[in-house]
Amino acid sequence: MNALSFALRYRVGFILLATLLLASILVPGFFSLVTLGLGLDRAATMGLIAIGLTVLLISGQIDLSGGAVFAVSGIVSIILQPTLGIGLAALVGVLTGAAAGMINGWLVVRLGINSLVATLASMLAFRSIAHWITESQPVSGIDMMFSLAISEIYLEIFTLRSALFLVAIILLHFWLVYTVPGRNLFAVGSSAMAAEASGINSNRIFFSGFVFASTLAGVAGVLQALTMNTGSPVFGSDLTVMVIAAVVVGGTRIEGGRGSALGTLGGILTIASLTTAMEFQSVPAYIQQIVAGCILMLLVVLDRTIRTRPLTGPEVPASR
Amino acid sequence: MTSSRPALRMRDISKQFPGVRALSGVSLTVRFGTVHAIVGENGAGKSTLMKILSGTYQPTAGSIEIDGAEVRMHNPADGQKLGIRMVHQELNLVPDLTVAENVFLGRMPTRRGMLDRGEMVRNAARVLKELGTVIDPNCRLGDLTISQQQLVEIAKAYAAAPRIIVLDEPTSSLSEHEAGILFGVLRKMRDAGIAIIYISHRLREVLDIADEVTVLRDGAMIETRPVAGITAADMIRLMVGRDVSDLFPKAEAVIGSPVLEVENLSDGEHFAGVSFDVRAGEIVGLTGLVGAGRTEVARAIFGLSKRTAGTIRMRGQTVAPKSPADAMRAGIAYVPEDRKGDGIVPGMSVRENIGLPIIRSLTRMGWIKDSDEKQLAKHYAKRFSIVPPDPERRISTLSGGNQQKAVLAKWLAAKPALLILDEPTRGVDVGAKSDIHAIVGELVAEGIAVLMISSELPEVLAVCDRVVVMHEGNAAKPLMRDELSEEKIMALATGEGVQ
Amino acid sequence: KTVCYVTAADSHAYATPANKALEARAAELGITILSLSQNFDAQTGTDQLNTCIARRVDGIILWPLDPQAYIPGLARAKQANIPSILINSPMAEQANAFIKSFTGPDVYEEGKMAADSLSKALNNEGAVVIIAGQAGNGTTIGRVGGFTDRLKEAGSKIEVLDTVNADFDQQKALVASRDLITRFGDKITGVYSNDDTMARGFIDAWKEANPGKPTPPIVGINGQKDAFESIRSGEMYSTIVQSPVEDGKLAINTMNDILSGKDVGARLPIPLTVVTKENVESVEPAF
Amino acid sequence: MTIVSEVARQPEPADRFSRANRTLEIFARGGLPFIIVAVMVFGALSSPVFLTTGNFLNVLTSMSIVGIVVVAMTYVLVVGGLADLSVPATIACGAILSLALQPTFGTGGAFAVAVLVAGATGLINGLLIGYARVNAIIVTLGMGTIILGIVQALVGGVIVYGADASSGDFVKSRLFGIPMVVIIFIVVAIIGHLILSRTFWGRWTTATGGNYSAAEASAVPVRAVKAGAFVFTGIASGISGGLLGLTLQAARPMVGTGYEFSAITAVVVGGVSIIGGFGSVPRAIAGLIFVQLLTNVMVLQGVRTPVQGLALGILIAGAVASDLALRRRGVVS
Ligand SMILES: Nc1ncnc2c1ncn2[C@@H]1O[C@H](COP(=O)(O)OP(=O)(O)OP(=O)(O)O)[C@@H](O)[C@H]1O
Ligand SMILES: Nc1ncnc2c1ncn2[C@@H]1O[C@H](COP(=O)(O)OP(=O)(O)OP(=O)(O)O)[C@@H](O)[C@H]1O
Ligand SMILES: [Mg+2]
Ligand SMILES: [Mg+2]
Repeated sequence: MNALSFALRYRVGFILLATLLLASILVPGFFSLVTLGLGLDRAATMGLIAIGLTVLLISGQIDLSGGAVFAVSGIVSIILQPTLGIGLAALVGVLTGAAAGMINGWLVVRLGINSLVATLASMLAFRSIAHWITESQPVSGIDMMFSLAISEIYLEIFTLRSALFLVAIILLHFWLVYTVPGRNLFAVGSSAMAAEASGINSNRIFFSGFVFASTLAGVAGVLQALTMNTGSPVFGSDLTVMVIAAVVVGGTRIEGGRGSALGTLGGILTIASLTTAMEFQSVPAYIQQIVAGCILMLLVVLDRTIRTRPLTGPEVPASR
Repeated sequence: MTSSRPALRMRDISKQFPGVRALSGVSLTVRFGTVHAIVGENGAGKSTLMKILSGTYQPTAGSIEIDGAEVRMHNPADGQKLGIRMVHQELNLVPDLTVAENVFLGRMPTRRGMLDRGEMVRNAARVLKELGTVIDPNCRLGDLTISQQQLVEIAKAYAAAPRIIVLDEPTSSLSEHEAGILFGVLRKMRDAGIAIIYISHRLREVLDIADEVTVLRDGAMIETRPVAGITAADMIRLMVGRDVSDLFPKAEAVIGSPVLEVENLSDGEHFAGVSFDVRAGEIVGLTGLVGAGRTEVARAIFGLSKRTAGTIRMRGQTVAPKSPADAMRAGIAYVPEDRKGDGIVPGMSVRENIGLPIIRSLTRMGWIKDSDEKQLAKHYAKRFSIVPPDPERRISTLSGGNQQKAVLAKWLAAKPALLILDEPTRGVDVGAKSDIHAIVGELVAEGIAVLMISSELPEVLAVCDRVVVMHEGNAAKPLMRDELSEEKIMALATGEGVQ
Repeated sequence: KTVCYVTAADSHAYATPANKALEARAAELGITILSLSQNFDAQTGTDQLNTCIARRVDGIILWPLDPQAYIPGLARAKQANIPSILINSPMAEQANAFIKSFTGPDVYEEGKMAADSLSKALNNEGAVVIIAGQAGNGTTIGRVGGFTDRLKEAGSKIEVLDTVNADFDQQKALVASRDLITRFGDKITGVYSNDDTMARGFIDAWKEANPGKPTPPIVGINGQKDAFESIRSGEMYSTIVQSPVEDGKLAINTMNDILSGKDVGARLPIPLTVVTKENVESVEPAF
Repeated sequence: MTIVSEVARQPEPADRFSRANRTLEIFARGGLPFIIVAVMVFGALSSPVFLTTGNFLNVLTSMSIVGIVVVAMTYVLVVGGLADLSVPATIACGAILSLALQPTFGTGGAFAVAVLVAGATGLINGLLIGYARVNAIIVTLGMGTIILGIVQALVGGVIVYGADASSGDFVKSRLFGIPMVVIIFIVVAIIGHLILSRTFWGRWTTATGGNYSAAEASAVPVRAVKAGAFVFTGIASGISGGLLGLTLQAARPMVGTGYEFSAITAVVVGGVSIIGGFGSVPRAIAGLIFVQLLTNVMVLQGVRTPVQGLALGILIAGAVASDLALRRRGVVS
């Protein structure tokens, strides 16, 4: 029983281990540093967005516009290069993400629109803006060598992005567990009314959450645009759903109040190593989909059993 | 005592909600170092007044002075800065945080910018101990029972060392024992010069602890008086506007054959080997300390939670309800203790709520027969004098007592043979309480068997024919009406009684 | 030898036969294909390029979904001495430095051919609508650009009423066409659709709105079976056959040449055939 | 029992419980129709073709396929099931099977089998969500991926064509000048509306969404009710997909892409609460009409696609926000 509940609690870890094990058997040289580094680099884009989304989901909100913000920020950071130079343009790109987050936060906090609906609408709008400013054509940057430089692999394994992602996730972990604002985030997500009654400004937390999430989507978008030296209005369209899946696989509850940074890391790594492994086997994309879908389902069903286990009694009314 | 400084002065407070004027021109003065009780019927506006005081609501009109200075609060945080803390009637806690985190929610201690968890847990443990309870501060709050959560809610306000503390029905889910400890703490706080506002429907408590009492009726202030020299009957007259004689009327009914027989019921977790029976026309009380497992027994009988062993017989037939629908078919009805959570569907009208369990019998080929449903709702609204008497009103706009009557109506419409009432009068005003007791009296007279879970000993003593006392998941042999006494029940409930 | 094939998708009407042809031919040539599907996401593709480089394959065949995004990856492949070629879709000029060849249909040329065909059908005058593919997609850009440039170049009097994107989707084309027909009604004297699937959508919308009335001349691209049917029945004027099988074969043959040290042309087009009622019986449909 | 009458109190003073502001209430209930009329007036003024029968038929036809899904999605939202994201997969299932199976089962048979399979998908969703109580977003997302993957694996990515071109004739035919798909949609909508508003199942659905535990404790078979909503979306998406397949006489695995968002958008723009417990089919359809008319007006104005998306996003947010504001002020909540 105890071993079982332990296994269930750290299920992401176990699934990740299993995936890695399987990958190492199927894929020759999977554990070579290069391969790992590439896998990590691939995980980084999703991971950066996932960090923002973890925070938002814990606070009980959701953001569907991440993929669109990703595209817009990337485009901005590319088209401004001739006028502002690469560094400044990148900064403006990230700020664009932050601004998008403010819009989302404003829709949800000020206008009181449900975040699913609000970000659905803003997703449409941001995506359209991306098409509008580029006239639906991809745009390219001024210096391709910079792209090569930025995707350089350091210490045989880290790229700029993947290092950034790992540092960010560790910071997030400490922030969530060991700081008061971090705990307040859980409080707001679990019961906004109770948190409010305890003097926590939940609206401010929601607002900052949206800004944080979009800023990170912006960072991811800018980094992606720089490494590809391209901004395109169609980038990131499948990203949001994948990221939500990864975060939820990591044990973050979509209704809020529960979640962890390390879980998200696990979720992201699982999905990344899974795709890498299957890709190495030339598994057709649709089979990859089936496998990924099954793993997602397996994890949430496990999640359900672990959560119903200690709570055989009635659900506690105050939790509603 | 009246010589001390006023802690707060609320002047001509009015509050308008869409469709309801909750308060009109209420004034209230509370002094430091006193306990000020507020009483009134359900929906009189007590909670609303206190939510205005604590900054949760803003008044439509009127002014508030705290410690001599006029203030304007926009949210609870403003109130807390002024030293005002409120224990809400509905629990206001965060289920996913630990007990300690809840106690210090909004003001967790830090060291070098980081959360000082050790300090927080130590302090929480200390506060909880002072309130006479042993709850693990590291436990997830959502895993506690309602009464434990209620204590955490009190601990939270207490730990903040407020200058003004508002307790809105803090004892509604506490046992007498825990309430006693709470009163001790409150007296200590009063003597330390804190202003305490105390709201309760239990007038005995008011007489016990309060120095002054303010009566509200229909959103207006009726009177503020010193408690010395006032009686419960006086208060009721002020609240209701006229005399209510017998608070706990005992209905006379002919007791028939057993309707429900429970044998050795266990759920492997909360209770074990529970046996008792309830006969037609009989009211059997099920009492005990908080967390004794009464609610779990009721839910198990009603098919809402699992059973691992034991048999249930209804009118001689063995039944094994796996869902409330099964239980209903067997003739069981259950009025849950958590009205807001399990009792009402807030977005639906009174009519739709009343019709819900038996909706299929109100249909022809799946089609709801409107007129039948309306008639049913009208009938019960009238019979139970639900106020306002319009069954088309959304149930969430009714006061607690009236919601409770609607929940009762909903189950009576199902024409059960056995009615299980879980804390049916919790948080219900004297008038409505009396109504509910009267209704129960009528029911047993019609031959229905009633199993009533209650933590209020006076109520249990007054209305029950027999009483089953539970202690830590075990049920003692039922006490007959003529051997009932508070001492005896308490002895069994605390585990000191001999079988 | 192992060749990495980064394909657009492995479940698609055009890509699937092209992939199959490529792999079949590779087997004949004794080349191992490591096939990676981008599933129509350029970002995935750029990551996959890195995977290919990491696996130190002998060559890369890339099906680009974006004119620029892959350039850094291709540059890295060049650094690693892995020869790359493009299949099916062109990329921006900057890419030329990093690729050995581009095999596949010339989508810009297709646009031009479509313009000529439609001009012929309309006697160089009239008003047409363009039903374009996905916005931002290289094929769409080429096919629309070639068409409009050609009209301008030839000084044609044909007016383009509107260009709408229907994402190569029949249903979207149907919806978009309904709106176009409502808006312009009889003003539409000709239609250019970026592929045959979307042309089908226009035909259905037309039949809905004007039952019994003959369709205006419609020009499509791809040469699908059902387009052939439509040409036979007169619902469509012409299409341009672009064979996925040829596309796939040409790419792997070219890669084989490169691997065996031969020089290859920088631009190797696959044959394109305009199909009208005249030659519909003599040409094989593409798929 | 004399005590009852003894303690019975006079009804509370009548002025304390008033009805909320009447005009606001009318706006709150009729806000969307009002906005729709505004869009129509604008459309009529700005485009000569807007008010033609042809255009209205277009709008109706365009909204019919997604409309069938909207009706079912309303149930999902009302029952508190958040949303069904497996719609694209089930639509693909319906479209592909109803064409691919024609040689084996004939047109009608293939359609029926397609709808059944789609319904079975919905049933799996329903069992996992209703009985295992797993989060709906995740289940439908996962199921959607799996089903789509299977469908793609089955057809190998190639377009599936109808075996018999005349099998689409029924769908394309008209009754009293109204296209058949529109009629099917209207029938589904009416049935959906009546079940939700007038039958015990509808009452159960609303109650389950309104307060799950209370509904459970009121002998409502909450699990089945919740599962039922997902079975309904499965079946509805199957029908939609089948109709789509028959209309187009061709189907690809991606035919259903975007339908889930369109459906959810329509339902929430219609003011159906995403938290559950409140909503009706007419409301959702009003939302659908609003979005469709808006798009139509923009298209007739020649507004470019990207700008349309922007406008749509802003208007959805605006419509939902104003609906919320009106409702908050107009009716006691
Ligand atoms: N948020 C709200 N919106 C609308 N009406 C409200 C709201 N809160 C309270 N009311 C109404 O205001 C009146 C006063 O309610 P209040 O909760 O203050 O009563 P109370 O005296 O605390 O009753 P109880 O003893 O049942 O707790 C009631 O009629 C109630 O229905
Ligand atoms: N949701 C829950 N999760 C875990 N344990 C619970 C839960 N609800 C109750 N318990 C435990 O079950 C036991 C019985 O609780 P129950 O609610 O049946 O008691 P009770 O006698 O009805 O008390 P009261 O209703 O006054 O709180 C207690 O030990 C309690 O700790
Ligand atoms: Mg109250
Ligand atoms: Mg209880």
